[in-house]
Amino acid sequence: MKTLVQAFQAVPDPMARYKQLLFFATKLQPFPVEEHTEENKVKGCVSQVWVIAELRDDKIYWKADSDSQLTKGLAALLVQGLSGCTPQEIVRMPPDFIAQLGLQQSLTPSRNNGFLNMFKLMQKKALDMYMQQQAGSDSEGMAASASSGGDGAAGAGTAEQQQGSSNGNGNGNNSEASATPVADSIQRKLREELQPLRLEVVDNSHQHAGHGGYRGSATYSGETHFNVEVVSARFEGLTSIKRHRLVYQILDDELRSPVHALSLITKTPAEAGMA
Amino acid sequence: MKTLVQAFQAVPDPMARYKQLLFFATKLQPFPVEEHTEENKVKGCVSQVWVIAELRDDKIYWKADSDSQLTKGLAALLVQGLSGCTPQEIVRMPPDFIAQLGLQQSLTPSRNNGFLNMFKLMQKKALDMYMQQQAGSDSEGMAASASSGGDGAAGAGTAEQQQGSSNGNGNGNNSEASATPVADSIQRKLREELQPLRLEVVDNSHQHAGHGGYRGSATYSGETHFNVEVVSARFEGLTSIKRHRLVYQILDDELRSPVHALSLITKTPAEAGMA
Amino acid sequence: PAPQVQDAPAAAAAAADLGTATRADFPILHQSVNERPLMYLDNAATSQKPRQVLQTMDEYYGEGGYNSNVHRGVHALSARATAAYEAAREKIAGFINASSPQEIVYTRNATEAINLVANTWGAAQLREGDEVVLSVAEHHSNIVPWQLLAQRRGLVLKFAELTGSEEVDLEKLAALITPRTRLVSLVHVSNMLGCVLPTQRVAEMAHGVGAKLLLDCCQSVPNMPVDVQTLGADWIVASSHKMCGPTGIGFLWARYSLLEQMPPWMGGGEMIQEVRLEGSTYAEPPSRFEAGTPAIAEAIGLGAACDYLSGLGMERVAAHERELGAHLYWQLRSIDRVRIYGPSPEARLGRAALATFNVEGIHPTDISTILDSTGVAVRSGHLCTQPVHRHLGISSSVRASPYIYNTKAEVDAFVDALKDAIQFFT
Amino acid sequence: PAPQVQDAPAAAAAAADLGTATRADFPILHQSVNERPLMYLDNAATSQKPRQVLQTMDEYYGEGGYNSNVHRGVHALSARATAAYEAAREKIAGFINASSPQEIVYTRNATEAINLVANTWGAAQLREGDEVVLSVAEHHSNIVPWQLLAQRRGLVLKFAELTGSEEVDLEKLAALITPRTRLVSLVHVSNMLGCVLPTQRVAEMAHGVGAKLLLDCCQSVPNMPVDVQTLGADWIVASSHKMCGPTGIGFLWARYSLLEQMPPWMGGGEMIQEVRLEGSTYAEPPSRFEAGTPAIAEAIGLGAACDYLSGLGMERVAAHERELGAHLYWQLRSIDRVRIYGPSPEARLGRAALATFNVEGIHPTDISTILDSTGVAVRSGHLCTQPVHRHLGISSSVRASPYIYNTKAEVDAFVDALKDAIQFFT
Repeated sequence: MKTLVQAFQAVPDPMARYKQLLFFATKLQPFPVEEHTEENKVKGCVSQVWVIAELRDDKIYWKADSDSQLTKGLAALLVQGLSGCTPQEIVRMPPDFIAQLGLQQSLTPSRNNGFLNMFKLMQKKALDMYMQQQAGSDSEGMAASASSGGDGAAGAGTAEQQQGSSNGNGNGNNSEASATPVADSIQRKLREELQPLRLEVVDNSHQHAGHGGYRGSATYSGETHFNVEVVSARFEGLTSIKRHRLVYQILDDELRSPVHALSLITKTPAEAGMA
Repeated sequence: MKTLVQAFQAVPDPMARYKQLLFFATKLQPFPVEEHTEENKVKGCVSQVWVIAELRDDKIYWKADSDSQLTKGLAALLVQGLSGCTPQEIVRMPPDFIAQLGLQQSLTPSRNNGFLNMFKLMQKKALDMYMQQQAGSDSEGMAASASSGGDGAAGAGTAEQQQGSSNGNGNGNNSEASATPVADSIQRKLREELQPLRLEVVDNSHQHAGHGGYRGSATYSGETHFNVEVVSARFEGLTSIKRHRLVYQILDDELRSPVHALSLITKTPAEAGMA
Repeated sequence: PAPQVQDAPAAAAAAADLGTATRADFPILHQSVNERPLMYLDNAATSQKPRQVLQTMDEYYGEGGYNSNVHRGVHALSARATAAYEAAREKIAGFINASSPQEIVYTRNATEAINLVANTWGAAQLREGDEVVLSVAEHHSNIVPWQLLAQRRGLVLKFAELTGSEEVDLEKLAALITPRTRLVSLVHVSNMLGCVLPTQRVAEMAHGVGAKLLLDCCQSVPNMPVDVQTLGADWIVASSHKMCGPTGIGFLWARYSLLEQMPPWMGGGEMIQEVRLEGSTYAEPPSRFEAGTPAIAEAIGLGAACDYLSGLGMERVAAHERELGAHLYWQLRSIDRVRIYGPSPEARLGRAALATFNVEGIHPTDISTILDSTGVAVRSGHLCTQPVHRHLGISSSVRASPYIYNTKAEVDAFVDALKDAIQFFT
Repeated sequence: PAPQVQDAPAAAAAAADLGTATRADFPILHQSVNERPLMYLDNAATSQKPRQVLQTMDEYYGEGGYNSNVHRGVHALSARATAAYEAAREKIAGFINASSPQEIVYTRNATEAINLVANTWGAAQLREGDEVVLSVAEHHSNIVPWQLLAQRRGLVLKFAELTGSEEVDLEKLAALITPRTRLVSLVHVSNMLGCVLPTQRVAEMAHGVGAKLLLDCCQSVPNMPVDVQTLGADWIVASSHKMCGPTGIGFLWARYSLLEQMPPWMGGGEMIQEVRLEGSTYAEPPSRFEAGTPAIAEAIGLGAACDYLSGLGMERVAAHERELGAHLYWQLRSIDRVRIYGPSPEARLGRAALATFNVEGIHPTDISTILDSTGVAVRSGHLCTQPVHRHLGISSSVRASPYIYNTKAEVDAFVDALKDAIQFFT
């Protein structure tokens, strides 16, 4: 992915970049027409885009298609950059590289959003595959977990939290693989930034009906609602609003997209009787 | 009224004018408390104002009251200026004198509107009195015309139009007394300005349900809807819009307040086959 | 510099001049986009605002200004604000030749105005089985409000289709109108097809069965003389931002007697006569429909926009657009693989100065993206008219829409840029 | 010059300074009215706008600007407009500490926001016999929408009365809330009484029976830190024009999960996912509630107003107003025949920086008229709160309401002018 980004950055003129995209588009493998389904379609694009994934040797290989040539070129960029990665790598990849592509200057927000949405759909598909892997390797039988949405969703959050680190894949990243990437990331960042005496992150996404099931359904959204309790000396002398702002600032990335709601309790050690 | 206007205009400072109003207020005759009724109340004032009329020797004598001292002063101005006039004189009086009072600079629109509304209520009461006079002097018995609203209203417009000029009172104005002042004024102005070959003004206010009865009801509005047909050489070379604008301009005063709707047919003599 | 006011100039001369004459009034146009001079051709979506309108709003908010809440205020600023707010209503009334300023109801935009009619007259008058006749060419804002009301009230919605020349088919329309029809609601000038409705004929059809006629005048009021005395409509709606005025304001017009029959919709300040805990009484129109502190600066700005357009003369504006629109149409027609939607400029009522089209084999957003990189702003997508797109068998399109400040030279430059873009993908 | 950003300054020092510090930012204040310097004390009706907000809007419309329709646009101006429009949403979200910008719905004003809740959640959820609890101190905009809905749905409206100190009586409120109560809708800070609601306690009462809580924050969001995470409300509404922003815009906040449960209200562009003749599907919140071209410049202006107020610091603003409000109250109290409504500044939650009063024997509009002739702008009338006026046995009153740019010296000058006015009538 990095080399791709660099290659793309090297092209100075927007028109030349568009030419590049057209070139990428031509290099895409043919896309099976029968996969032009709602499930494979990227939402919120100005044009129609479809993405499918195939798992070979624990690695994902992508195919994509679009009725817009430029969008197809963007999709090709992602297909090329993300094919051959493990599901975990893709799930854990921060979307920063999109900004680095320098497309923002030449792409309008609607197209730019579309690009982000493509990446998100790919992450979702990667997560689904990871779940299937997990289910397969897990002897306690989460085999039925391919079921789409509905009741099976409740409690899934905690269940997976517990089995989270059971199967690291040595994928080169310094963090371990996890089924709860958002919760982990919240934990890690708050720990780093606030050196908390107490930190509790509870995913209660399952309480929020109407958000679709945990897996497979079209309105899939994963980890979306958290209760966080933090006790930290960093809060001393700060009003409640300022404490909250501080936390929101630290969790900026997490709150930008997947997390809908974050319920916060922020105490100083003194207030928590821990000083 | 003119001397009053002049006296008021002579006072240069707004504060001194307000003092003057307070002085006028003190000169008002006491107002009977039992006349603090909805019927005597002026609508759309920032404060409460009541007006009553008494007919003596065919002339009207007014009383007024308000819970605001400044408004009471304004009411006093009207009471003093309009007492001793005949109903016809009051009905036909254009509201120009209000602008001449120079109150606009010192009064806000809400108060200024209130002042206009006071004057309008007084005109309405004067019209009612004139109608009663007419009914009394009319041998063909419009005696039941004090009935409030309802069915009796339909056709009243034309009926009164016919008897309009039957009883001139020698009131010094150069136009004759009329029960249809708005229609007359429309006729007169269009005749003067357009020298029409044909002019037809039909009051069809009675067709408009929901506007209340013709007399006595709280939502009284009198002549409100007209069909006008004009044939005039002045229209030659003008688009339809421009012809309409011309008529609207001529009837600016009439359209500003009482007339709700004016349906226009404007033709050149050639178009009307009269050239 | 203020534009020259001319009275009914020769059409051709006016068209040649207007773009150049007005350009100086629009500071925003004098900029580069992607290192190329901006060529703004997305006017059917929103127009730019002349200096005169911006100044009027600055005079409201800024130095020596009079920003203040309107009505009921007893201090000087409030008096000035109220006078200006109501004067603007008078200007709008004059602009469309309404009988009285009280026939103008301020709304946020034309969309809200249609929703207002649906939720007042519609909710009060329409009953299960009543029919509302629309066309497939309607903007979403003239479809969805009626769908929402139809769900609540059990109404039947019917949609007139298009003729071969892609105008609303009046014969099919006539066939849809029955004694059960209570409302006909149509676009006066289509933002997608550019076709113009013969409003008087449609009014006769509607009124013949006792139905009312609402016209969506978003694309007519900014571009041609619209006279509600002769139009035939019972209601019209329009948006300020498409007619040189600010965003956040639009209006509904109806004859006063009709407004009087409409019950209130939103509750709040301004729209009441008296509020008691047990129940309230409501103000007369237009106040009845203007709950809460209104868009004061915006209304005043819209008044200034009416002044500006009247100063140019709407006949002159229309002549300019007729010429520019036809030029645009025929230039585009001359390009291979380009398919323009809607009637030709030779249609009986002409067509609006906009061209919605597709280039065979190239996605509309690809076209607009490449055009944008050369400074040309056009719209692409479904143009808030998915049904007519579906009807024509497409999902999206490109639209170029010039306005008073665009010139024939710009249209030529746009056509060249389009040819380059097509080349780019070939 | 931009105001100094200070971090939590000592309350007294801040209060002394803020009025003087910010004054230069408000060009409109530097003018004479009736040959006397303008003293604008009608801020509870509408605030003035700082240079920074006006500039932001000029930058949108004017030279080098980016006025354009938002969303779906594929050209550069549209991209900039969309980014700025959504960035403003983020600023508003930050200003009230919402969890996400998607929890902010743009409306024309607070009134529309309440009507939106009534016509979406209310119309979908409330059934005959369901109870809505309000107070007699509500603004008309928090009474009439519920009366209109009550008529449609057969709801029962209940009104909490006042304590002896003229605050909303929490005990009476508690007694009105029953298992049939579905909604409690109250004013956070009263525009007439100045009393402040203990929102968390009220939230507990409402949530205790499963009812929802809507707070009218028109007089709190502009004047004090408001944090929706701790406020306890399910919805809040506020208006831009009272918080240094332009007219024509306001907002509704609700937790995203609640917004998701609310059906659409107005139909049109932007709020749809797919429009078919047979029926349509709707966008996710907040778009679902923003039909038609929105008030773009106004939204961006409101974002700039949030920046401006955040730059000052809302704690500092609140401290300034606390000091100014208390000074105003005690000065007025010292005048013979003056009766101020609402609690004293010593009330547990204090009172807002506004004083509504009457002078025995003098009509309120007479007072405000004479004050106006000396350049002082105050409001008189029923303040859109007829019920609480009736409850207090009066029909109208005078209200003076200072804001960030008013000083203690101005309050003193106002009190002197009032004394002169009283003298004038005596």
